[in-house]
Formats: sequence, C-alpha cells, structure tokens
Amino acid sequence: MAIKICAEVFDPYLEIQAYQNENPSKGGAVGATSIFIGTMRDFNEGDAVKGMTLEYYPGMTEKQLEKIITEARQQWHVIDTLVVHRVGEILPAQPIVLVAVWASHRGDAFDACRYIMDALKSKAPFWKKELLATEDERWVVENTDGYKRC
Amino acid sequence: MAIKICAEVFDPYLEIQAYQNENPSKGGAVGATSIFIGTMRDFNEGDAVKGMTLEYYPGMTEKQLEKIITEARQQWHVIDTLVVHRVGEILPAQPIVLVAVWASHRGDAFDACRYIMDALKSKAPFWKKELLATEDERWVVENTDGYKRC
Amino acid sequence: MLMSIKVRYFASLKESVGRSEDNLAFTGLSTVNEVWNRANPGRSLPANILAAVNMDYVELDSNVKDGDEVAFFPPVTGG
Amino acid sequence: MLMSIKVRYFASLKESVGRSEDNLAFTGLSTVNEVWNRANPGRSLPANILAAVNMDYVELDSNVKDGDEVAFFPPVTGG
Repeated sequence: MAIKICAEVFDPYLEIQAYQNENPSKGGAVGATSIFIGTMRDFNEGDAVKGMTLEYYPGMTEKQLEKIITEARQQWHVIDTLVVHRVGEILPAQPIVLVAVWASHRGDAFDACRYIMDALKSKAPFWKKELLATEDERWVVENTDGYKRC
Repeated sequence: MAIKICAEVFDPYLEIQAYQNENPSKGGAVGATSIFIGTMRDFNEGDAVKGMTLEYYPGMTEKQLEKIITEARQQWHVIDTLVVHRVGEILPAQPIVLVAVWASHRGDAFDACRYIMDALKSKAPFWKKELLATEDERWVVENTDGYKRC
Repeated sequence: MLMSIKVRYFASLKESVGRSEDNLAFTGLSTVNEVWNRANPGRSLPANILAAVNMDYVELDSNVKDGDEVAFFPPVTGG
Repeated sequence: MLMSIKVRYFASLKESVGRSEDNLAFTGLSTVNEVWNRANPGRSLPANILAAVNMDYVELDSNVKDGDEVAFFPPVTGG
C-alpha cells in the first residue's frame, strides 16, 4: 500500500509500473487491476480553464487517505493499492489523481477503486483554484457526483 | 475507438500510451480515465494453474465487442474506448484483457468501463482452457460475478 | 430450395463433437435447432449451449437461410 | 487550565480570514466553535465550513484540549 503526494507532474503509467516492479510478489494472485486516472480538463462549468492550483493539508491529507483505503480493505478483498495525488500548479491534460487497486477478482477491484475515488473526492483535504482563460481566479466550490449533465 | 485481438503477450500500459499518442486531440476534454486489466492468476477453483489457452471466434468476437461498446456509449458520456484481448497460449501474471474508457467525468468513465467488462465476460466469444499443475487440462465452465467467496 | 449452411463448433463443444466445422447442403426451410440435428444425428444438443447465426446470438428456434453461418458453443469465459 | 491551541485555515477560507494560522492561548475548556469565535471575534463561522481536530473530522461542538490543532476549511475539491 502506498500513498504519494506529488508536487511535480507525474506519469500515472510509470508510477504503476514502478510500484509493481517494487512489489512483484503479488503477481500470480492478481486477476484484476482497476485503475482510475483523473486529469485536468480545459473547461469547467462552461468556462475555459488554463491552469489550476491544488492546495492540501499536509498530514491530514495522508491520514484521511489511509483511513479511506482501510475502509475499502474492510469491505472488499483487495491485494494492494496505490494512490498518487498531485498538488501545486497544474496545467490542462496533466494527471491530478491516480488510484490503482489490485485484487483477485474484478468485482472487488472495481468496487474498491470506485470507493476510494468517491471518498477521496468528498473527504481528502485538497482544494482546487482555477485560473480561467479570462485571467480570473476562482475556487472550485464543490465536487459533483461525476456525471455529465445533459 | 479501437478493438484489438492479440495473439502475443501485450503490455497494457504501452497499449494505452500508444493509443493516446495516436489520438492526442481528446486531451483537454478528458477528466477521467477508467482502466481495467485482467491478468492470469496461478490458481482457480482451488487448483494451481500453470498455463491457459484462450480460444475465440474470429469475426464474431470483434462484432460482439463493437456492439458492447456501442451499448456503453448509448448509456454514458464516453469520449473514447480501447479494448485489447489476448488469445492463444497464456502464462500466469500475463495480461488477458484491457479495457480503457476516457470520459469528461468519473461516473461515466467508471460505469462504462465496468459495463464493457461485465458484458465482455458474458457475451464476447472467448473460451479458456486451463492447464493445471497436475498436467490435467480443463475448460473453464462459466464466468463468475467477479467477487471473492469467503 | 437448396440450403447451403456452414456449421461451426467451438471450445469444449468442438472437442466433444470431434470437429470444428460442417458444410451442410439440404432442401427445405430450417431452424437453428434443426441444423444441429442434421449435422449431429442421434446426438441431442447439450444443455447451456449458445447459438449464433452470422455472428449474432439467436434463439434455437430461429430460422436459417441459404448461406448462413450457424455456430454452437458453450458459455463464454473470456476476460 | 491554560489551553494552547493552533488554528489553521485553508483554501478560500484562508483568503477570506486573511491568514493561514493562529496560535491561541487562553484558560478554560472550549469547543471547536468557541475556538473559531476566540480567533475570529465578531465574524461568524461561514456556512458549510468543515472542521478537524488533530487531522480528524469533528463536529463543531466537539471539545478541544490543550495542544490540539484545530483546522477550518471549505468542502474539499480534490481528485
């Protein structure tokens, strides 16, 4: 299990591969890997966004992420997890968050990955401030349920 | 949208990166990528498994996968999808299937990825034959719901 | 009317019938189930077997027409 | 009893109170809500603000003890 807070741009695929290489023992037990990658969009709430700053609460952020992962492991059969979250100045298309869950079976992997993402969005202390194309700055007020509105 | 049937071992992370590089335009619209990777376990139904052969129905397999992806796109807001499935002789820890879904929002990405995986497991014509550690061969009879039994 | 039908078998069913393909030629309309019976006289269709015509899933009482490819196979186990 | 409490503010709340941290020293028992009032006299706690004590979420009427770190911040928007 690993939790990383990154102040620099990270490559989610390299992070996963590096983590797997450092933890090769789980190989034959793993049947399912569910991965979520959140990346920065260049629009939000109908406005063009050209950058973002991600603030966090060092110490509490890691503590809450650990708690969320423990809750997931209590509910599903999970072999391992990796969570990486970016902080600082971010540009469109850069990764913000990576959640990877390794399990023997796909239901456990999918459910635990989604649980961790949803809980992270509602409980882990991170805050986004958007820099709009108009040069205005604004704090993102609330995370949504994650579906596109028609 | 791409569907690939692979007769050789594939690296799911290289497949995703190569596909993204060939389709860079979607960058700033994507906020969520949900990925599922199925890998071969070295045990099943309580027996040690040392290899597997995956048979398919060329033509029908691709046709059914296209249909499944179309169904997913009718239900959720999906930007792009990639499905790669291995056939032929497989060894433990090798990837069997990759499903990647790119969307603006996480709910759409998660739901569509899971829909594609579950539908693939019940409708795409692939069949697994296991080679046990005892040298016995046996056909896998049915896919399960994907959760570990206690 | 002369019907020319290709029949295909996959996975464990292919092993139990002992062949991967039949090419049938017969006269008269037919259903998927009748295609099985013509290709495998005296052997009833095993339980749980799925059928496809021209690579789409069908019920066993679906009609087949000249030139169709009819496939029989066990439940799928990919992914 | 002398209470020494560190108060922290994050994100839009940090900008609106104009500081990131207070170090309070006062006597008597207190709650999270009272800590806010001591640190921000005359300013009521904005709606929807979350509170944590020692990096765990708490209700506003939770007690604080000497040495605690109390944090106030708006709804989180990570991921």
